[in-house]
Amino acid sequence: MATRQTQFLARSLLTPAVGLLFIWMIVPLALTIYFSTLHYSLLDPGSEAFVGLENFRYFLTDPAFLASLENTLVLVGSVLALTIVLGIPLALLLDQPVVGRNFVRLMVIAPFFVMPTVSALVWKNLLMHPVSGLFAWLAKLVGLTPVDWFNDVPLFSVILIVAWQWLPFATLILLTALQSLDEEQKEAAEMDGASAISTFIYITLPHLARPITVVILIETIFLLTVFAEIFVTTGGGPGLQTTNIAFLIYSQALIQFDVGSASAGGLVAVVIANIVAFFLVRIVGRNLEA
Amino acid sequence: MARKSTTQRVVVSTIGAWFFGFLIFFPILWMVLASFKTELEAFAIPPSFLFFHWTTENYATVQERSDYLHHAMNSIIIAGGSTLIALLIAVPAAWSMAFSPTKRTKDILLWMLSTKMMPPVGVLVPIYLIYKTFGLLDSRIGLIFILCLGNLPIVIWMLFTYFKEIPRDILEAARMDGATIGRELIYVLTPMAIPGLASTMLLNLILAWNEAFWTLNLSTSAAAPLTVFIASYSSPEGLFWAKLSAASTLAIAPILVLGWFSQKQLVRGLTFGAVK
Amino acid sequence: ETTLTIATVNNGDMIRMQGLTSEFTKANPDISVKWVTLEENVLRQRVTTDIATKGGQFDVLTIGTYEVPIWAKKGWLVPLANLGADYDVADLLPKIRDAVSVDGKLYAAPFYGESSMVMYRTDLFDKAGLKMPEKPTWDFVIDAAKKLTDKNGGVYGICLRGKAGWGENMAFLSAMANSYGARWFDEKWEPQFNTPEWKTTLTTYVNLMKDAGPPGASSNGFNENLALFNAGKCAMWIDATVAASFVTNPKDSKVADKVGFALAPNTGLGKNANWLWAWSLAIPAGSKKADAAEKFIAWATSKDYTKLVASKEGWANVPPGTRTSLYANPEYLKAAPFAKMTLASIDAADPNKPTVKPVPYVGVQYAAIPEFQGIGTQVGQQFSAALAGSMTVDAALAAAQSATEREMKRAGYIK
Amino acid sequence: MGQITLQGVQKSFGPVHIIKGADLDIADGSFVVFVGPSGCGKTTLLRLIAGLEDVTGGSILIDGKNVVDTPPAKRGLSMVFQSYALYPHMSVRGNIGFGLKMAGLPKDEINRKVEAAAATLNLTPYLDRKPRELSGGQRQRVAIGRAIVREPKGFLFDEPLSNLDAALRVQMRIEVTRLQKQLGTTAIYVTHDQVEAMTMADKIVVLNAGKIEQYGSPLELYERPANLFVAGFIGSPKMNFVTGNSAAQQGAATIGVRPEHLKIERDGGGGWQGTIAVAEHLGSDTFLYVDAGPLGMLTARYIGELSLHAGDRVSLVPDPARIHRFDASGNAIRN
Amino acid sequence: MGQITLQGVQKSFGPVHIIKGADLDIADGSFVVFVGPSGCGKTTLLRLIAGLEDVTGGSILIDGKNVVDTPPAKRGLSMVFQSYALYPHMSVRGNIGFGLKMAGLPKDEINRKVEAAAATLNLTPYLDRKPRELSGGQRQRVAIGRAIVREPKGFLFDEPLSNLDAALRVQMRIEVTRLQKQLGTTAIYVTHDQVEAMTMADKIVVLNAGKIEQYGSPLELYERPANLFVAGFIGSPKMNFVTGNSAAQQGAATIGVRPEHLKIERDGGGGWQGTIAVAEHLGSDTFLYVDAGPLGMLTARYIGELSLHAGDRVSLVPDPARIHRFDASGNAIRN
Ligand SMILES: Nc1ncnc2c1ncn2[C@@H]1O[C@H](COP(=O)(O)OP(=O)(O)OP(=O)(O)O)[C@@H](O)[C@H]1O
Ligand SMILES: Nc1ncnc2c1ncn2[C@@H]1O[C@H](COP(=O)(O)OP(=O)(O)OP(=O)(O)O)[C@@H](O)[C@H]1O
Ligand SMILES: [Mg+2]
Ligand SMILES: [Mg+2]
Repeated sequence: MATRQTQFLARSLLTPAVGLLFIWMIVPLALTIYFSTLHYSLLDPGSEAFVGLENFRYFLTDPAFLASLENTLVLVGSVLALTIVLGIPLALLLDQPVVGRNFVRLMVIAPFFVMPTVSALVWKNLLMHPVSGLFAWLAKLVGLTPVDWFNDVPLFSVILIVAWQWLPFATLILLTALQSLDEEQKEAAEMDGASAISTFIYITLPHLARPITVVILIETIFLLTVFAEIFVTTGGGPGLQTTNIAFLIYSQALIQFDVGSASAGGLVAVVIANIVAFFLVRIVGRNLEA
Repeated sequence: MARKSTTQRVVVSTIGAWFFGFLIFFPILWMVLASFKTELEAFAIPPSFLFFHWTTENYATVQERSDYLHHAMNSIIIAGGSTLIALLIAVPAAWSMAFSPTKRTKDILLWMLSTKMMPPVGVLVPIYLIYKTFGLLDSRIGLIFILCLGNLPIVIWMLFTYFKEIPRDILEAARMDGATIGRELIYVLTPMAIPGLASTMLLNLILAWNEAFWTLNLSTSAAAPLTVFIASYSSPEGLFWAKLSAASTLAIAPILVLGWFSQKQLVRGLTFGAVK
Repeated sequence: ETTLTIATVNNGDMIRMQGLTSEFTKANPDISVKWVTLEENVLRQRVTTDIATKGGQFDVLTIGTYEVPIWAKKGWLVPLANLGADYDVADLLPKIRDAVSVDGKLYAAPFYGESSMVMYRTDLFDKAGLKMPEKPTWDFVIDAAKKLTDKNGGVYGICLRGKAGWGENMAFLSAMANSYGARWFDEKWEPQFNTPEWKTTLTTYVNLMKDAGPPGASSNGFNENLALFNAGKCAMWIDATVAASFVTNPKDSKVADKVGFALAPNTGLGKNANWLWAWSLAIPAGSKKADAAEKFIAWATSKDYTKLVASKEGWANVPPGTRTSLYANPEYLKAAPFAKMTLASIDAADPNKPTVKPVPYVGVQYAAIPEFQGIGTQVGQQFSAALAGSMTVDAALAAAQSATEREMKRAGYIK
Repeated sequence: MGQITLQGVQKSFGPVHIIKGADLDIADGSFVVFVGPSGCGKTTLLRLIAGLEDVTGGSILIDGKNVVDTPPAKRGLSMVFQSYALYPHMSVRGNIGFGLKMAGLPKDEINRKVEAAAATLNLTPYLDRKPRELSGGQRQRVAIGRAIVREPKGFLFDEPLSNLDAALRVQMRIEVTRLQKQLGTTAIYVTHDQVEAMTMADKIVVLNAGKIEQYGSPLELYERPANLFVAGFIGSPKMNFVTGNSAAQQGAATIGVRPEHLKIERDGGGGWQGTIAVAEHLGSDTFLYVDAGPLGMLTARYIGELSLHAGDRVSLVPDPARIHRFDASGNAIRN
Repeated sequence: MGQITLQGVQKSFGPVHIIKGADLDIADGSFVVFVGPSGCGKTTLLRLIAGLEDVTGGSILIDGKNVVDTPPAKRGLSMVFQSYALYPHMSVRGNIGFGLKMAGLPKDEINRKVEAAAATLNLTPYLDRKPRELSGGQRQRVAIGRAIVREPKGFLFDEPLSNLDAALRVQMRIEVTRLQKQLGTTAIYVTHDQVEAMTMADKIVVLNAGKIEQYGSPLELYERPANLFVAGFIGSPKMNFVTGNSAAQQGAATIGVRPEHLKIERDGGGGWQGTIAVAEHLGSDTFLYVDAGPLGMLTARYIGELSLHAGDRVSLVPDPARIHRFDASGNAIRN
C-alpha cells in the first residue's frame, strides 16, 4: 500500500503522460468536432459552410455502414480469438527449453516486422493467389482444387493475414509475462497433484489474465483501424464483404477528400471503439485491478 | 532451480517450436527467397525453393534507385527516438499506476487507450495544418513527436502489466535503503522488469518502424523513413514482387538485428528467491 | 542554388527519369533535385493534402489526367507557358494535350500516355485457328475467349480487372460500358446504372469471366493480370497500353515473342473500350521555384529526353504516348511492335466526347469531378461482388445506382 | 538521535482496524521487542514507523519531530523485512551494499563494510551469489546484512532470525545486540522466540489484536504480567490457569501458575492431582501435560530427565509465592 | 504405505556439491526431523525427495519403488515450502482446497475439509482473503493447511512453524503430530527449533554440509551424540567443550558438558572457576556466560531466577555422569 508521499509523487510522475496525452487528444478532437459540422471538401477549399449534423447523418445512413460495422466486429473478434488462442500455446512452447530458442523466437516475432502493405501483398500474390500462389500449387500437388481465397472467403482471408501479423504481438507479450511466473508456485501445484493441464488452467492462466487483457485491448485498438491489408488485397470488396469502418471512412472520405465527413466518420469510429472497449472492459477489465 | 529437463522433452519441444516457428516464418522466408529471384521466377509455377538462379540484381536495383541508408537512418532515429522518449515518460507513469493505484487508475488507463481510438484519417487535415504552422512538416522531430504520443498509451499499458507482477516489498526495501524514487526506478525496478521492458521496447519500436500513415503523410524526403522507401516499391506498373521483396528485406533487416539482441533480455525468473 | 522537390509515382518510366536526373542537373548546375517516389494511391493522397492545405512541400507534382482539369479550375496549378522555344507543344498528341489543358492552356506536361488495348497470344490463336481482327468486336472476343479456355491446362481465355477500385475494375468497366453505349451520367447528372446498356455490359462481363476468366478474378488488378499473362496463363488480356512493353520484354515475360495487339473491342456503336490516361508533371500554384520547376518539366517531357532514354536504355523503353513525332520515328517503330496499336488506341479515345450519348463530364474511364473517386470505389465494390458471384448483376446495378444517386445528391449535382 | 514516540497511532485497511491506537515511548538507544500472536499487527506497526504505510490516525515522532509526512528514505531507519525482499538481480554483495551506494559512499569503503558485515553473518562464501541460489537462512542473513551495514537512527527487525538454526541464532542474537549497543542505535525487533524476546529486549511490547497490552522490561512481564493475555503469552510452556474453587480461595477469579513453578510429586501428595497425558522428554527438560480432571490440562516442567510416562498419576504443588491472581475482567490483582 | 529410503543420494548445483551421498531409511508412519545449520542442504534434500529436483546420483525409494524418474505429482507427497509458495490469485480457501480439487473431490466435501483445516489453523476469519492480505504467520499457516488437508503418503514440512508465535507454535506442533499419528502418514520435518525437533521427532537426522552426521531418536542424540558436531548442535544453549588438562584426565581429547549439567556454586567450591560475563534472566531460567580463563567461555543454566550478575565469581561443577568424551578426530568415545 502506498503512502501519501508516494501517492503525491506518483501523481506528479503520472502528470507528464496524462498531460501530453490530454493535449494530444483534445486538440485534434476539438478540431475534428469542429470540422465534422462543416461542409469541407479538401478539393474545394474556401467553400466551408456550417451544416450541423448533416455529415453524421450522411455517414450513418450509408447503406455500407451497417455491413462495415459487422465486418469490423467480425474481423476484430476473429483476429483476437486467433491470436490469443494460438498465442498462448505458442508462448508456452517458446518458454520451454528449446534448442536454438533465440532463433525460433525471432522467427515467431518476425511477421510483426513486416509492414502491413508488404505482408498483404506477399500473402495475396505469392501465397494465396488461386492461379500462381504457393497454396494453389500445394493444393494441386495433393489433388485438391485450389481455394479461391479472396473470391470465396474474402473476409476470412483478410482475417488470416491480419492474425498472422498480430500473432507475434500476443505471443511476445504473453511470453514475457510467463517470465514473471514464480517457479515455486508451479512446483507447489505439482505437489498438490495437479497435472500439466491443471497447472496451466489454475496457475498459469490466471497469471496470464492481466497480459491477456492488455493484448485484447491494445490489439482491439489497432484492429479497429485495419486498413492497408484490405486496401491492398480486396479493395473492400467483393461487394461490401471486406469493407470495415476504417476502409469506409477512407473510401468515402479520404479518396474523396471530404474533410467534413472524414471527421464525422472519425468521431463515429471513436464512439464505436469506446463502445467496444466498454464491453471488453466489462468482460476482462477486472484483471486490471490490484 | 527447476529440474533438468529430460532429453525427450527437449527434443519434443524443440521439434514443436521449430515446426511452428518455421510455419509462421515461412511467408517471410518466401519473401526473402523471392528477393533473390528474377521477377519472372518469383511468380513461377511450380515454384522453385532453393534451386533457382540466385541473383542480387534486385538489391542492386533498389540501391541504385533509392538511398536506403538515408531512409534507414531516419527510421532508426524516428522509431528509436520516439520509443525512448515514450519509455522515459511511460516508466514513471506506469510505476505510479502499478504501485500507487487509486480508484481512478483503471479509468485513466482506459482513457489513455481511448486517445488512440481516433482513426488517423479523421485527423489528418487538422494535424497537417498544425504541422505546417509550426514548420514540423518533413522534420524528424515532428515524426518523433507524433509517433511517441501515438505509442505512449501502448507503452504505458504494457509496462503497467509487467510492473504489476513485481513484488512491492522489494521496492519498499529500496526505499528503506534510502533510495530516492528516481534511483528506485533505475536500480531496482528497471533491472527487475528487464524482460517486460525489452519486449515493450521491441514491440513499440516495430510499431513505430512500420507506422505508415503519419510517416508517409508528414514526411517528404529529408525525414522520410523506410515506410516511404517501401511505398516506392509496392504496386507500380510492371512486375515488382522480387524488387519489393528485396526492399522489404532491407527494411526489416535492422529491426531483425535489434530483435535478436532484445531476445536475450527475455530471461526467466528474475524475481525468484527475492521474497518468501 | 534551388532545390526542387519532385513528387512522383513509382512507375517504371518515372524511375528511369529519376535515374537520368543527373543529366538535367549537369545542364543546370544551379538546380538540385530531390525525389519523393511513392505508390500511386499514397502519392495521390499525399499530394492532394499538401496542395489543398498549401503545405508547399513539393515543387513538381506528378498527377493524372483526372486531377488536371479539376485542380486547374481551382487555380492550384501554374499554367505552363514558358516551356521553351524548342518544346514544340504542337507535337503532343492532340487527345493527350486536350486532357491536360483547360481552356486551351496547358496545365501539365504529359510524361507518358496510355490507352487500353487487347493483348493476345498469337501462338494460341494460331493453334485454335483463330485470327484476331485489327478492330475486334466484343462478340468475337467473347467467342474466342471461350474457345481458348483450357482450365485444366491452366490457360484462361481472357484476363480482366476485377479488384474493386475506381482506378482498378471501374477503369476497365467504364471503358467497356462506353463501347456498349452506356454512360455514367446523363446530361442532368442523373446516374445511369438503371439503363439496359449497363445491364448488358455487366452481364456480359460477368458471364465472360465466369466462362473464360481465371479464378480469383474479383481481386485481380493490373499487376495480378500482368503476372498471369506473363506466366502464360491468359490467352487475351485487355488492359493499359503500357503493359505492352512489359509483356514483350523477355526478361519479365515467358511469352514475350508470342504477343499480338489489337484495339480494344467495340460493339459497332462507334466507341471502343479504350480509355485514356496520362501521367503528367505540373507545378503547384504558389511554388516559389516555379521557374526552375518549369525548366525541369520542359526537360523531362521534351523530345531530347526521349532521345536521351533511347541512347541509354534503348528505344523500347522511351516514355510512350505523348508525342506524334515518336510514332513517326522508324527506330522506335522497329523496337516497339506495339507502337502502332498504342497510337491507334489513344486516338480512339476521346475524353471530351467519351460516350455514344452525350455526357456533362470529361474523362473516358472516369468523370472528372472530385466526387468520382469515392463513387467509383463504391460502385467498383458492387461490381466486384457481381463478379465474385456474391451478388446478382441486377442487385449490383441497383446498389450502384442508389449509392451514386446518394453521393450526387449530397454533392449538389442533383436535387 | 533515535528516540521514537507513537501517539495514538491507528491503522485500518479499508474497514478493518488493524492498529487501534498505540502509544509508545522508545528511549534513544534502547532495544524494544514487539511480541504478540500471529496477525496481531506487529509487521503493520513496524511498517507504519518505517513510513511504508500511512497512519490512519495519530502521530509518529522521531527525535521529537512528527514524521508522518516524511518519506521512508528520509526517516533514517533501516529494516529487515519478514519476507526478506532481496533485490533479485543483485548479488549478495550488491544487496548488502545498496544502501551504502545510495548514501554515496566511495566504492572501496562500501566493499570494506560489506565484507565486514558478510563475515559477521557467515556469508563470505556467498558474496557473489544471487538470492535465488541461497538457502532460506542465507537469504534471511542477507536481509539482516542489508539493515546493519548502514548506520541508521533506528533498526527495524521483522522476525530476522526465524529461519536460522539454534547455534547461529544465538550467535546472531549476540551480534545484533553487540552492534546495537556499540552504535547506540535504537532498535525495534519483532520476534516469536521467547528466548530472543527475553534476552535481547530492554523492554518488551506485548501486542494483541492491534492493542498494546503491556510495555515493560522482560522480567517485569514474566513476574508481573498485567493481565491474563500477557501472562499466557509470555513464558513457554504457557502459564496454567485455574478458575473455580482454587482461585476463589486466593480471592481471584483466575489464578495462574507457570509450569516451572509446579512441583511434581508422585501421586499421593497434596496439590492438584492428575494423570499424565503426554510427557515430552527434551533431555534438558521434561514437560508433562497433566489431565487434572475438573481443572483441565495442566503443564508442568521438570528440569532434567524425569522418568515419568503417559498414564502415570502425579500431584502438582504450586509454589505459593509464584501464584498470579487475576480479577474477573482478566486484570492482575496486585496486593 | 509411506516408507522412504535414500540410497547414496547426491546433488550438485553445477560444480557445487550440496548433498554428498545421503543414506537414510525412514519407516512407514514415522516422524523424522531434519536439523542442521543454515545452508547445510535440508531444503535441497526435501526437494529431492519431493521430486522437485533431479538427483545427481543415487536413488530414492518410496515403498520400495525407485521414484527418481517419477514426477512430483505422482509421488503422493505433500509439502510445505519454506517460502510458502502460495497461489497469489486464489483465496485462502482456494489455496488450501487446490489439492483436493485436483484429486477430483466433490465441492462440498472440499469445503468441509478446507473449513476443518482452517479451524485447526485459526484461519477461519481469513478464508476469503488473498495471500497478499495476510500476515507472515497467516501465510505460513495457509501453506501448512495446503499440505495437511490432503491425505498423502508422506508430508514434507520445511520449517513450517518458523513465523508463528510460541503459543500457536505449541498448538500447531501438537496438531501436526496428532494428525500425522492419526493418519499414520510418514512425515519429514525440517526445523531449527530444538524444542520442536526433540518433541516431535521419532527420529532426528542431523545434517552438516550435505552429510548426515547422525540419525537417531531425540534422546539418543541428546545423551549419546556421535561426534562433536552433533553434541554441539543438539541442545540449547550449546554444550560446553573443554580441551587440555581436564579432558586428558578423562582420557579424551575433548570433553563436553551441557550447561544444564553444570552445578553453579558461589565462588570457592571445587570445579571450574570463572567470572560471569553475561547473565541472562529469562524468568524460568537463568543463563550464565562465564569466563573461565584458560577454559574459555562456559555456559551454565540455572532453573529459575538466580540473582547473580555480571562480574560475580562462580564455580561450575560438572555432573560426572553427564560428561561426554570425544577423541581427537571428534568422534565420541563410548566406554
Ligand atoms: N540454485 C543454487 N545454486 C547454487 N547453490 C545453491 C542453489 N540452491 C541452493 N544452493 C546452496 O545449497 C546449499 C543448501 O541449500 P538448502 O536450501 O538446501 O539449505 P537449507 O539446509 O535448507 O538451509 P536453511 O536452513 O537456511 O533453509 C546452500 O549453501 C545454498 O547456498
Ligand atoms: N493488505 C491488507 N488488507 C487487509 N488486511 C491486511 C492486509 N495486510 C495485513 N492485513 C491483516 O492485518 C493483520 C496484521 O497483520 P501483520 O502483518 O501486521 O501481522 P503480524 O503481527 O506481523 O503477524 P505475523 O506474526 O503473522 O507476521 C493481519 O490479520 C492481516 O491479515
Ligand atoms: Mg509479520
Ligand atoms: Mg531451507
